[in-house]
Amino acid sequence: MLVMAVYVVLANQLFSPESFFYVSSYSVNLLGKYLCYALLALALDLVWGYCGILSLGHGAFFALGGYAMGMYLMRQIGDRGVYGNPDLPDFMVFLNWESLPWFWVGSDSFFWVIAMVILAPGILAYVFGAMAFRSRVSGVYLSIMTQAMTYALMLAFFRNEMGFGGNNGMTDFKDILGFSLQSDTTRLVLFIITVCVLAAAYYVCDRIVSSKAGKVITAIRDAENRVRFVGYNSASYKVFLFTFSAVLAGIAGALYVPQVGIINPGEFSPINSIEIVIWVAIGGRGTLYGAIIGAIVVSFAKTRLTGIMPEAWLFALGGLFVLVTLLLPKGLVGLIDHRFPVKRKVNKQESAS
Amino acid sequence: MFKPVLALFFVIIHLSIFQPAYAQDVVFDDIVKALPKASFRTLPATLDKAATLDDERVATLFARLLEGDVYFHPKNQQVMYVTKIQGERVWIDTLTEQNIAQPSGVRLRKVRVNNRVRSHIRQLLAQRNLSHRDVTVRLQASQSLLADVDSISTKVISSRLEQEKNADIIDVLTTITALKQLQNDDETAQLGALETLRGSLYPEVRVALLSLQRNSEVTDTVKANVDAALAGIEAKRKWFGWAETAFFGISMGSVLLLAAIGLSITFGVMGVINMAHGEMIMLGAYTTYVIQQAFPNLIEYSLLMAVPAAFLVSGLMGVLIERSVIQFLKGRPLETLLATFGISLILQQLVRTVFSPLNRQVASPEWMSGSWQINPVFSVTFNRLYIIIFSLAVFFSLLLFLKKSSLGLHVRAVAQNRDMARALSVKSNWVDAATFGLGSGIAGVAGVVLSQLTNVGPNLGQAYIIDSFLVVVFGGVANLWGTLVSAMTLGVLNKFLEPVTGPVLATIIVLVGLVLFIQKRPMGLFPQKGRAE
Amino acid sequence: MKSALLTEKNPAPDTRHGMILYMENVSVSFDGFKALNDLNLYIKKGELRCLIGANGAGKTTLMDVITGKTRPDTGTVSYGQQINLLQHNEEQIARLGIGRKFQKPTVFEALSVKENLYLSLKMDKGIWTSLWHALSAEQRDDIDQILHTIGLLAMQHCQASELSHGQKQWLEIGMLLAAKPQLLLVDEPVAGMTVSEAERTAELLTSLAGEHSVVVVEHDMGFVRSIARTVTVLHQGSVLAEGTMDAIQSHPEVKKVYLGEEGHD
Amino acid sequence: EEDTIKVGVLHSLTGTMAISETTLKDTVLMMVEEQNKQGGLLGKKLEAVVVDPASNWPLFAEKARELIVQEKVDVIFGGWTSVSRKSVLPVVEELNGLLFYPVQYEGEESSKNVFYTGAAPNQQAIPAVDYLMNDIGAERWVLLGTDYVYPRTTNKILEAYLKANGVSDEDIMIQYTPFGHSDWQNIVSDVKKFGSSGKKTAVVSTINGDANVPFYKELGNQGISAEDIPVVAFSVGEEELSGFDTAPLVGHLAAWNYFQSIYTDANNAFIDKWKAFIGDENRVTNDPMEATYIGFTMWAAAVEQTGSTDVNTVSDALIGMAVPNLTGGIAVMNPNHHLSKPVFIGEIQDDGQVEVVWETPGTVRGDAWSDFLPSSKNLMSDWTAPMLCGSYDVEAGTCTGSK
Amino acid sequence: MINVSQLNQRYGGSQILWDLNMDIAAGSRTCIMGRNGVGKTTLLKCLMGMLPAASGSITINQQDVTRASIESRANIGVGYVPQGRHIFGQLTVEENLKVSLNCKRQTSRSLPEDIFEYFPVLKEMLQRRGGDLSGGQQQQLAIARALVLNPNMLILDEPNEGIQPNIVQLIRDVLLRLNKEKGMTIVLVEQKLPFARAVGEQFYLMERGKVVSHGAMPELNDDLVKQYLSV
Ligand SMILES: Nc1ncnc2c1ncn2[C@@H]1O[C@H](COP(=O)(O)OP(=O)(O)OP(=O)(O)O)[C@@H](O)[C@H]1O
Ligand SMILES: Nc1ncnc2c1ncn2[C@@H]1O[C@H](COP(=O)(O)OP(=O)(O)OP(=O)(O)O)[C@@H](O)[C@H]1O
Ligand SMILES: CC(C)C[C@H](N)C(=O)O
Ligand SMILES: [Mg+2]
Ligand SMILES: [Mg+2]
Repeated sequence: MLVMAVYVVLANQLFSPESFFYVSSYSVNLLGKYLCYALLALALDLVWGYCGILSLGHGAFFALGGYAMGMYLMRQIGDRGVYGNPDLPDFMVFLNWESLPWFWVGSDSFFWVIAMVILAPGILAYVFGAMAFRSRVSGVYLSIMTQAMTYALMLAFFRNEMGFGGNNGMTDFKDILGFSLQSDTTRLVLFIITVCVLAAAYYVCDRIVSSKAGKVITAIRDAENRVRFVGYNSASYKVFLFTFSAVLAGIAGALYVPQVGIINPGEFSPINSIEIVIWVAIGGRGTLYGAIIGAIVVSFAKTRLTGIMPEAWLFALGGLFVLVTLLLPKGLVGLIDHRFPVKRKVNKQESAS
Repeated sequence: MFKPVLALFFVIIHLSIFQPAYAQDVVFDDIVKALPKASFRTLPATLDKAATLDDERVATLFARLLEGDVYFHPKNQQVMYVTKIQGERVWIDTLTEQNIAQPSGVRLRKVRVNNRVRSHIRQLLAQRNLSHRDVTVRLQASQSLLADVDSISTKVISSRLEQEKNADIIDVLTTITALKQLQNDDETAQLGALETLRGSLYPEVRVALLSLQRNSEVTDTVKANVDAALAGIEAKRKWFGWAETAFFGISMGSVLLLAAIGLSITFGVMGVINMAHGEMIMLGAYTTYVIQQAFPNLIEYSLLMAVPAAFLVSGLMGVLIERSVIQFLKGRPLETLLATFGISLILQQLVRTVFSPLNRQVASPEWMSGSWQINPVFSVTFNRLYIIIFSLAVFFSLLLFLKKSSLGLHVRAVAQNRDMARALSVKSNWVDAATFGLGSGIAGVAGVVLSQLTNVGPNLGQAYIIDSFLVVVFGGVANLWGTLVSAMTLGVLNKFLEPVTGPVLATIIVLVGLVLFIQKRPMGLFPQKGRAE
Repeated sequence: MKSALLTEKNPAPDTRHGMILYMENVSVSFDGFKALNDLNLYIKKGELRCLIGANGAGKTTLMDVITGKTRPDTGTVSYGQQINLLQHNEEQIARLGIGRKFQKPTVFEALSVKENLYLSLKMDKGIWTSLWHALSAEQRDDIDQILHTIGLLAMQHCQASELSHGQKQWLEIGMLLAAKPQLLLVDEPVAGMTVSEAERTAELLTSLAGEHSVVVVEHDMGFVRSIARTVTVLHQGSVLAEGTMDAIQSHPEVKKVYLGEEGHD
Repeated sequence: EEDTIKVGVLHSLTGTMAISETTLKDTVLMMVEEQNKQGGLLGKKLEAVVVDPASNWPLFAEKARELIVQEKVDVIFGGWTSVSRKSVLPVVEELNGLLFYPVQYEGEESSKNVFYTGAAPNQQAIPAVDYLMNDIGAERWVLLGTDYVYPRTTNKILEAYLKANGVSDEDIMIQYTPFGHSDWQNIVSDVKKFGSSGKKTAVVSTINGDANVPFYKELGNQGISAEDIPVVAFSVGEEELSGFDTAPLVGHLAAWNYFQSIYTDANNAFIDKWKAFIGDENRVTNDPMEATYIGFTMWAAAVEQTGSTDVNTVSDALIGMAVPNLTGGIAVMNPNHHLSKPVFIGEIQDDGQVEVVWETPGTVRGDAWSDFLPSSKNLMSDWTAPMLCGSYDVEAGTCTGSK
Repeated sequence: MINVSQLNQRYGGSQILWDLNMDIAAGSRTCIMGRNGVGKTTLLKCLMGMLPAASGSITINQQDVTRASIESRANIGVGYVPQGRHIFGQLTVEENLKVSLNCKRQTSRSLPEDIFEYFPVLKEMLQRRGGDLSGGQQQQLAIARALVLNPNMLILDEPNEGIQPNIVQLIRDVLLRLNKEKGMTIVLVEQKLPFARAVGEQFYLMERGKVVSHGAMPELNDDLVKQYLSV
């Protein structure tokens, strides 16, 4: 369904600029950003909706993926930075760094970056998850620890000594793989890639949740202890899912950065992660497409409202959150299901966390 | 600090109004005449001259200058004091010290003083005040002389010492004498002085000793004695340094406690993931602001009024939220996160709309300001001290209330099994509303306290929400004692780390430590025990 | 990680001496209260053993110890001769072939009846297998067979949360059957069942014995009598008596602390 | 619709920065209203397009794009934090927009499409240190800041400057805190100890935003008065002070290019206009407002002068444009897109106003590239032909980076 | 005392109770029986107000309570011992018992002594957490907890599930005593015939959400048992 809509957008891109169907590259850019959010929401829904792991730190994985990409884009600037230093990014030059710190090594290779986009969030999630799930941290304890994690990372990345540009983060990217980021074609291609990645991720997630492992995961959500007594190592299922989800989030971040042109520690802020949860909840937890719809609807509302009613949009957005919770316990997809009762497994006992 | 000084000058003003003019008037006149033309550089010299006069009006002039109350007429150069007496603006001529009419048609120019001039005046006043009849004024005067022992002669000090009864002042004065003696090149005098100064904690003493240590001209005996004295001082300083850090930690802990304690009820006991908790704190802080606006003359009592008021405001808001939203989310704890997040956005924006996005100014009452100087290197700020006491008081009254009232039991029963509790005749609706109100009300009270420490603005709540959740969870959800211990632990840990690592790293280390700690105790410091079912 | 993600080879218990479970000198205490007190218990291979004892005697705790939910303070628990159960955690113990039905029926509420059984099937439980697994015809038959046995064939697509208490009891028994464990620990299987349903359960459990070893905890004396060969009576955390049903019923101490009037009939 | 000139306003109205930025939005609205009363520009009315980037940096970029592409605004006034500017920068450069940035910042930037009307470090930090050193006689220095680029850069510059003036390492203490730091007990106590060595000590504060209130409160409570250890701040102005209980602050210092208390006719008129516009007698004015005022006035003059709103035309006309300051004297837009402005040091009064105690004799030319940083001491910026370069390396004779 | 007429109840799509009628006299002892899943628990929950009735009416003590809240039924004097006991696991035994104190029905501040007379174990365990008790102990606690409310009617859902024989006898005796000494109405859901026969005066047999037979206990013959209680 979503993929369809996206195809339409693509086709329209090829229409004449003045035609009714024309979609400006501004909108394409915006849509690309929404789809990154959608991918992020999908990742969170996988762990929260299906496994009951309420991560309040998924923004961290997103940001890590983003930073990995940002580092690459930074290196792509080369000597076109303000100081014209061919090796060092500007912020290092003016803080008198002599040479690239070790963790920047390799950041000029695109393949290395792809690896980092996957490894950085993946390893963090694996280490964090392996520790937490094996020692059976769960429920709010886990949620708050993920929050502490992203909060700590935020503070760390704010520090200029970290070598990631401090508060200002990284901006002023010029090109990616030699293609100028300013050009509409590059943007369109990025958008198409985002669509494809999202579609692929959706497919994989769908396969996971409908596989036997998906059933185990759902069972873990509702009665983790019982799952153990049946012989499943619930911790490793959770670690797997958490890591996979983090990698998805990282990829979303990597796609996001070239499209918005900035990455900075603000992405680590706990509020951002809570927003992801909000998207999923608004859309409908425990349904993959719900998460996607939620992310797009909320982001779109934000874009429009901050433009239309700059001083009162928080009332509207806050009100939306309250109303959706009160009136649509299953989120927006509840509305859709209600209208078009599609054949779908009902997940009644969703209150378990 | 200079309150008593000031009070005295009011007395002087009144006394001097009817007094006949002195013979030296000419001189005082000259000084006053010089004021409009004086610059920051020339002013001190002029004032030095004034200080030598035996004229009561000099003291008034000095006090007024300190307050920044001295103006002059741009045309006729008349110098006058513009001040408020009992809320009324008055104009007083400097020479006659009589009230005059408000000069019309001109904007008065100010006799500007800067920090340097002010501290110069204070130094001059100190010398005058050494024989003041008020003990506190005398003590203060003598203490400010410590910073600049050269400005006073040994003779004056020793004659003062003969008359002085107060032990503290005697201590300061002997220290001053000893410091003066140290400057002698005479070995015996120096040794004698060192004897007196041993163990003294005044920073000036340490500075003097340090410079003596560097001085190559002193004899070896003196040097050895200086070393010993310094070592003793350093040891003491270190000890008090620890005490100070501990105090800082506890005080930070009590702020955390206060911020978190309401949440430990709404979230810990009731299970509502209350993202609007911070905004309840914020409402409490704004209540303080409103109270201060409503009763501008009662600033001293404003906090006492604000505590119940904030409890009511936030509490009622809590009840409202519970009745209008949360009650419909029973059994869906995760959804409360979404709804309360929405509410928190609305409340923030509401405050921005009503009170503007700017921070609001909340004054600190006099009794909350300043510090209790236990010794020259260790003092305890009053506001922190009261806050520690207050937060513990809130904590224990809450504990007692939950223990003694049936509400405590009912909340927990409802939280665990709503239907069953209702089947036992518990009015769950009422209990929910009351509990949420209670938790929110306490958050409001925390807001009153925070208004004394930090900004009162729309973002106030956001700044505390994460810490609050951390504290509650670290302590073990639904365990009030856990909240206490966890708040204190986090506070103290942070403050002991900070000097070593700097505040940024300290926070990061504490957070990482927390994440690791939870691995050892997956249910917080004080987990709920029992068969997991 | 590897062992968890990939297939794990589970050793079979060494039962050459005819015993499948050894519990020796096991003590468990909670906040100073001794739930199990120096308990010794041996279960033979293929045996059907009934465990009775007053409420709070420690029967459930005993099962907790065997299945790894509770760690004993002292004592040894071994599965066959060689496998020290105390070194394994819940999921490993389950994979070793010890299945358990809980006193309070616990099923996966969000899954359908059929899925509940599917998850319980005896097979590799690693995540890697789970991701790619599809039901074989054989497994399908197995599940149908079990659904039939537990009388939930008609409800197989219902969500487990919709079952009544008794139906959940049945489903849990079904899950136990699906896992094909060597040792079954069954905690109060007939609670909440009608007399005739209890009879069916009795039949089922007796038919399982022989090939499997079964430990049943039950308070329904009629039920116990109908299945029991050896009965062990627990009291205050240790074994009070052991023997045939008749012997137990006339045991004066047992009568006093447990049976009450029932001993007389 | 076609015959209005659109002015984009890109200031956060929600989120953490709303505290500061809302005022600037109102200032622009006031200026627009004012201009329209005088008949607008080029015979067209001005229309302000307000959007809310919500203190969210990527959103700044998105909104900037929206303003330029969708709303087709001719100029944008916006930004407060440097990171918001950095986020917007590529967008305005790509779409050839025009941005006026009205807040003091760390320098080290010069873009063809941005005009910087706030202070560069040499227009605030260096004069302040000069004052403390020469007039107050400070010998020991505490550089306190929030841990991010502006304080770090400023402190780097100051450190270099202090050392160049013979201050030794042990007489400099540097401490950074996280954003919104609220517990200053340790640090203030350390400052107190650092200051009790007998040498006159001063604190240079680049503490940002909300962290200031708890900082000054703690200073007051621990009994550090301005006479003992003066604190000079670069981010505390009248507006921030209106949210403080000023009692503990009296005598501490602030360094800016504008103070409300400065008595000139232009300033009095501006203050009156502002109070009337906002409908609140107690509202204050501050430096970034003046910077907005100057920026707006210059832009309007440039449009009027060239008869066009075309970015390139207007930009060219802006260079060399002179507009009277509110505090007297003339602000001039330099070829490096930074202003020449006077610098004032003031002492905070108990009514929340700041009394000037020192000022530079003339105006100071804003320096995009600091002379005290090794990386930028050879750089200069000049957006007039023939150089047309944001960072020109004088030694190498090449233009690096953005052109 | 309790009148149920034409009661219908459904969970989402599936109807559980069908036009159910039932009359229970004050002071009587009634036993409701039926196979697993016929709707006994559902019926009791409807009586208690924990599940809303789709249609029909419920009257208790001449008050129409069809739409009344749970607590109002408790206030009328209905004590409830649910299936599965539903002990407050994190509260101590004492706290579990005290929940209903200080409420509208029971304004006393201290526990009545007689509950410890009925169930002496509880006295020893006052400070233990409810969740830590063994099944049988919890059952006793659940009954005692309902008694603290001072009810005039006790509704019990399979109170013998998992209870040791001598306690089953104890519960039986307690129920009979309560009925005799205090005139308490007893409504019991029970699967086990001996117990049902011992406690009940009259019986209701349920099948698929309907009452299929009722009468005095002696009328419950083997045919009925075979037809409605065996598999
Ligand atoms: N986690 C725990 N903490 C404290 N006490 C416990 C805990 N678990 C069990 N107990 C106590 O240990 C004793 C034994 O409990 P257990 O559940 O094993 O009894 P049981 O024999 O299964 O009883 P029943 O027949 O009633 O189910 C009980 O008195 C119980 O209160
Ligand atoms: N939450 C629910 N949603 C849907 N159906 C339900 C739900 N709870 C129970 N049911 C169905 O309602 C029917 C009646 O259940 P109920 O619990 O009343 O049975 P019962 O007679 O008490 O059985 P038991 O003797 O096993 O306790 C059952 O068939 C069950 O499947
Ligand atoms: C000092 C601050 C108020 C503004 C500054 N431009 C910054 O970097 O954020
Ligand atoms: Mg048991
Ligand atoms: Mg039932």
